[in-house]
Amino acid sequence: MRPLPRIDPPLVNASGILSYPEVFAAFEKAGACLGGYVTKSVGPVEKAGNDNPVVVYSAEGGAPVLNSLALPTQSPEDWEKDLASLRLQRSRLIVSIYGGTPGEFARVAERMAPYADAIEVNLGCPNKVPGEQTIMESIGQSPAVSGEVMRLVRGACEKPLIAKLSPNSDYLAVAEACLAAGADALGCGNTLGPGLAIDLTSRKPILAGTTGGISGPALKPINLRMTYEAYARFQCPIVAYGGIATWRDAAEYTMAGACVLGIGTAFLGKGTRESAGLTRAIWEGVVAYLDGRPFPDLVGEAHRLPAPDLTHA
Amino acid sequence: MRPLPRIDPPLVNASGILSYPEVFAAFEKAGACLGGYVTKSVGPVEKAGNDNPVVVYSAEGGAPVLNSLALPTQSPEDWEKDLASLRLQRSRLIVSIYGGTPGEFARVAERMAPYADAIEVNLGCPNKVPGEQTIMESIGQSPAVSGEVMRLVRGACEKPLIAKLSPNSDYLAVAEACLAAGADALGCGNTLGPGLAIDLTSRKPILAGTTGGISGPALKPINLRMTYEAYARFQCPIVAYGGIATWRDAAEYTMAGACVLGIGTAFLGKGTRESAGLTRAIWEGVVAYLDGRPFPDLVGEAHRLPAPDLTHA
Amino acid sequence: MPEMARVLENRRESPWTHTLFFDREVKCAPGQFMMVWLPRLGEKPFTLSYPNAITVKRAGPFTEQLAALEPGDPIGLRGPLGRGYPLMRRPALIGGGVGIAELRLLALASEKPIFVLGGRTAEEILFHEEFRKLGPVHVATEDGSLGAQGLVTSLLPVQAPAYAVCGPERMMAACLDLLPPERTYLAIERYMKCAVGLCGQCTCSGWRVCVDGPVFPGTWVREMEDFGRRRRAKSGRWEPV
Amino acid sequence: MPEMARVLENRRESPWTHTLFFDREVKCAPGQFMMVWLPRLGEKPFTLSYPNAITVKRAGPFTEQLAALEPGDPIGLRGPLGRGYPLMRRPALIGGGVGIAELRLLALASEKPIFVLGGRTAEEILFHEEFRKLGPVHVATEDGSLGAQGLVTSLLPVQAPAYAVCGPERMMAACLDLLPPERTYLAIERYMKCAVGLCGQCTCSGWRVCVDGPVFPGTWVREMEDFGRRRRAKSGRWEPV
Ligand SMILES: Cc1cc2nc3c(=O)[nH]c(=O)nc-3n(C[C@H](O)[C@H](O)[C@H](O)COP(=O)(O)OP(=O)(O)OC[C@H]3O[C@@H](n4cnc5c(N)ncnc54)[C@H](O)[C@@H]3O)c2cc1C
Ligand SMILES: Cc1cc2nc3c(=O)[nH]c(=O)nc-3n(C[C@H](O)[C@H](O)[C@H](O)COP(=O)(O)OP(=O)(O)OC[C@H]3O[C@@H](n4cnc5c(N)ncnc54)[C@H](O)[C@@H]3O)c2cc1C
Ligand SMILES: Cc1cc2nc3c(=O)[nH]c(=O)nc-3n(C[C@H](O)[C@H](O)[C@H](O)COP(=O)(O)O)c2cc1C
Ligand SMILES: Cc1cc2nc3c(=O)[nH]c(=O)nc-3n(C[C@H](O)[C@H](O)[C@H](O)COP(=O)(O)O)c2cc1C
Ligand code: FES
Ligand code: FES
Repeated sequence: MRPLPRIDPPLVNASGILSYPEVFAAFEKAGACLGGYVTKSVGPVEKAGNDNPVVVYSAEGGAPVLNSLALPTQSPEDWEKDLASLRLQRSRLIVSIYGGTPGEFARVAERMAPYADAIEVNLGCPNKVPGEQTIMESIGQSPAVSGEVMRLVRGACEKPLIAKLSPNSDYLAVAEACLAAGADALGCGNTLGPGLAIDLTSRKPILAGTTGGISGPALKPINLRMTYEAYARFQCPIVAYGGIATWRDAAEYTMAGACVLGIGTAFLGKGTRESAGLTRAIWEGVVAYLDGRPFPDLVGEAHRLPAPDLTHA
Repeated sequence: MRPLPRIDPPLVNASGILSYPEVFAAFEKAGACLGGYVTKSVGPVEKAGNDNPVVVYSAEGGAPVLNSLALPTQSPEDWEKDLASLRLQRSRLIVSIYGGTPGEFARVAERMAPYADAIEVNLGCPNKVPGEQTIMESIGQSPAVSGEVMRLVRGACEKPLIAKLSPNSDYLAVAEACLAAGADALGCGNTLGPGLAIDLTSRKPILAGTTGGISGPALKPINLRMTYEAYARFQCPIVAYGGIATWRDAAEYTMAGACVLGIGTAFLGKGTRESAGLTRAIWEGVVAYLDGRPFPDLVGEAHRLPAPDLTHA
Repeated sequence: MPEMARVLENRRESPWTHTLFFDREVKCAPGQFMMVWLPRLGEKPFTLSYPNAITVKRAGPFTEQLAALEPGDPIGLRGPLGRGYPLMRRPALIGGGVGIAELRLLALASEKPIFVLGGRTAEEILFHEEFRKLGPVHVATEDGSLGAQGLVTSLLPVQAPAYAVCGPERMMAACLDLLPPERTYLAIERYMKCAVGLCGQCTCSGWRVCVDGPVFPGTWVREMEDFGRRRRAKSGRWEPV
Repeated sequence: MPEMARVLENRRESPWTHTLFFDREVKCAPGQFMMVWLPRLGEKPFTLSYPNAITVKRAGPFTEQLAALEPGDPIGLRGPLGRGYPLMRRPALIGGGVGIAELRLLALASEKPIFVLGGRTAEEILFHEEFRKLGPVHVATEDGSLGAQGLVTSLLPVQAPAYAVCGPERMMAACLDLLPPERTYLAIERYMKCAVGLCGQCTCSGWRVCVDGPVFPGTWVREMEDFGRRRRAKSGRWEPV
């Protein structure tokens, strides 16, 4: 197994959030406390994705956030140009990839590898353009196909590989197949569902893609459990995503087993400075919680601690 | 197919919420606008369920509600006594049942049928007592086992049967097997996940059962989609559950395909009078939205309407 | 979501009773309760006796663990929950056993209360000195070690514009027979699971004690056939009170 | 979540421009925008020109549909979104084309504004009469049908303590070259998807226009290499502005 690159502080953005190299550079310049940046998932051919609207959220917050971008991507050549011109000062770059077939995953990985400190393989996005035929919907459901994807990607590049799981699947079986095929870490995980929202005036689904993957606070207990179970089973490095918005969320995921924490929907509505402030608040909160211990000590702690002896009796 | 009993207004409580006959009678007396009441799931042998805590929720609301009661039940004999003494004035009684084996489902159904206007078969509860061996965790994942359960239950009782699906499964396949085996309606659906929550002080999972099924607003887009897909595929009667808290939620589920709407987590923190008020507000809102049309007109409307012609152009 | 607090002080009130102070003040109405959580050990209901304390009688494994807590120990709190007492003028506060502690915040909030307290022995008459500063205190103990010998009912009726009763259910039932129900409030205990009105576990004749109570008007309680008679055990099975 | 409103009035401002009034007032800062949704047709960004209206230039299929709406038609609104203009004293408001409409609320909120407006023809000089009541109005049209003949830049520089610029990107770039960036604010347009800062689609040199803008200080814009040059198309591919 290749170790993950050192991501310090162990915070990243989630794929599809911020998405582009120039946004990463702007975040770094604004003092964001992210030790790594993850690109939007790079696909094999240019694709525009779904028409607007692509997000549903409630202004009050807390409620599920639905998105159905359906993996828009510029061409791999255009991504190469973008990534070649990126100059991050301190942070690592993780390139997220997807494909329409296992072979396409490998070809995209091969092209992106020179620019990446690690490759994150997107094994399941519940969104698609209406009528589209794609294995992305079902790939994460099948340990065999996921394993095949990972085997080909492993053969095509030398960089550490993160297998990003879908919560909508028998993810432990998928994870096992991926780790056996050469994945170095697990991503726990992608969006949930998808879910539906219907508009009361037009009486039709709101999202142009009909349904949308669920992210944000509503997703947290699901991906937290995924992290917890994956750590218990595999003790491998885990990059966690899902509703991380406060240092408390970050601490929970860390104790469940994550060694890198991804922030996505929590940036909703926040400008660059406010977003950078959010990342700092999260990390400062975790550091205070660590109370002098090194961060890796906390990883998986919920599995190790005995029932607390509260009584001194 | 047997028609569902006339549930008018088409609102019920969700199983495991309110749970007991004397609570139903108190709700009816307080003027709750529920045309039917659903019992806690009745199991084959007395079981205490998980120790406290059995619920996690955030005081702010909106966030996922986790529960891990793990199907406590008094014995079928005790349930018989309870149900025999129940006198509802206007509302129907739906008895929810579960078992440890398909045969046990049938035996419980047979005993409960005399007291029930319909039987709801609980095909998947993600919660269990730590260490417990139960098919309830996995039954809803298997179309074959679910179909077998439904076949035996069908053989054991004449009452209309509602197959209550788990969102954590290939629910359309399960639904298909259940309808083929004699189910008359679908319940869409049970709780999601389960999810995890970790306490930052003891650094361990909060729930005594470790994980808990997710209900409330976080569940709504998932079960709404299940309702929408099930209606599109089967056009059968659907009882919907999941985050219904306002008339808007009820209207969305109805347009997705539900003909009966179940209310659960929305009662959180509400006394009997306030709960009764909530049911009235939901129904009055739906009636206003109907604007004179009969309720069945609205059922499945999101599938029938053409794209609105907004422009008169 | 339980929030963790720390124990500030464990004050022994009697051989069986401890007041646990914690480092958080709860904005509550007198008679409201908290779900108190000890990780891995359980979560159970206790009425606030101070804005930052509960008074616990050792009754089984969980309360034994509570009684053994020391300053600095973590304690999970969820609440305040339920409905408390209405504000009353010159009420008679009738308490039995640890139920006396559950009346403390009401005593402090009431105008000119009088007290009618009962217990097995003098040690069970909690907050006796404190209550004497607030109004007249009538006491009955079974062993005669304080006040009159006998049950608290032997001190009834007392004249008062309103009554609040808290204690063992059979004691409360006996009191209710002697009091005007339309001016009496009683705090009912039932086994609790969710404590927020979902599960139905805490039903008393269909009222969910966690959200409709724990404090109920006497007129409602009079109509509760289950009161003083039966309650649901953890599985839902009926058991006698 | 888009909220549905109804169209109250569709007011034709020019052969290409319509102001759509709806039955909901939005509490907004001048320069903030709404995502406007027509079910099944799309959802696109428009700046509020009134608290309850947007002014739309027909530019393609979506704006054609908007321009054809009639009173009573439903229209989905999400917002207000983004950051608007700071409050300015005696600003020069420099607008081109439909960008003039996007300055209307700022004009009303500003102390003693002056106006510098440009367009192809007189018909493109929106709100001309209304603005004249608020302060001096300088106009340039390409065909000379109103004011001076030429581009809006031909009217610059004008002396003012602060400047707000809204119009086609190349016009804004040309203006910025002639204005003091530290006292100038510009409203940038980019293709928008989420409009809440998540997807990165609307980046202009790394700033997300939907949350960091659409209004930016001139000093920032000066540093934006992409401004006036390139933007990301729906797939993320770069295209020239
Ligand atoms: C609203 C309410 C307020 C209360 N306030 C106080 C208080 O201020 N001080 C105090 O000492 N006690 C109070 N109690 C009672 C207290 O909750 C029980 O004494 C305690 O739970 C006993 O737990 P145990 O494990 O020590 O004993 P166990 O051996 O488990 O049981 C002893 C008794 O407590 C009851 N009990 C056990 N678990 C629960 C539960 N989850 N919910 C309700 N009852 C339970 C049992 O029915 C039994 O009668 C209150 C109960 C309720 C319902
Ligand atoms: C913050 C902001 C505020 C705006 N305010 C106004 C306004 O007040 N009045 C007005 O008339 N126009 C405004 N626009 C521009 C308006 O959104 C586009 O003209 C409109 O989306 C064109 O859509 P179409 O389908 O009619 O044309 P198309 O044929 O699709 O495109 C015409 C032009 O509009 C742009 N465009 C298309 N879709 C989008 C999108 N989703 N997001 C951004 N740009 C898009 C295209 O890049 C193209 O240049 C604003 C744009 C932004 C970003
Ligand atoms: C708008 C949006 C776009 C996303 N795009 C991608 C993507 O391209 N590739 C991917 O692997 N995950 C994508 N995701 C999933 C996120 O990376 C992340 O796994 C998920 O949102 C959970 O994290 P959060 O709750 O912090 O947002 C997207 C999520 C959102 C909300
Ligand atoms: C506390 C609690 C107990 C439940 N018990 C049961 C049960 O016994 N049987 C069952 O089929 N569903 C049970 N459920 C699931 C509900 O019936 C319902 O399907 C789910 O909560 C979604 O609806 P809601 O979001 O309105 O709560 C329970 C849910 C909760 C929150
Ligand atoms: S304890 Fe669950 S309803 Fe009262
Ligand atoms: S449109 Fe998505 S970040 Fe601005």
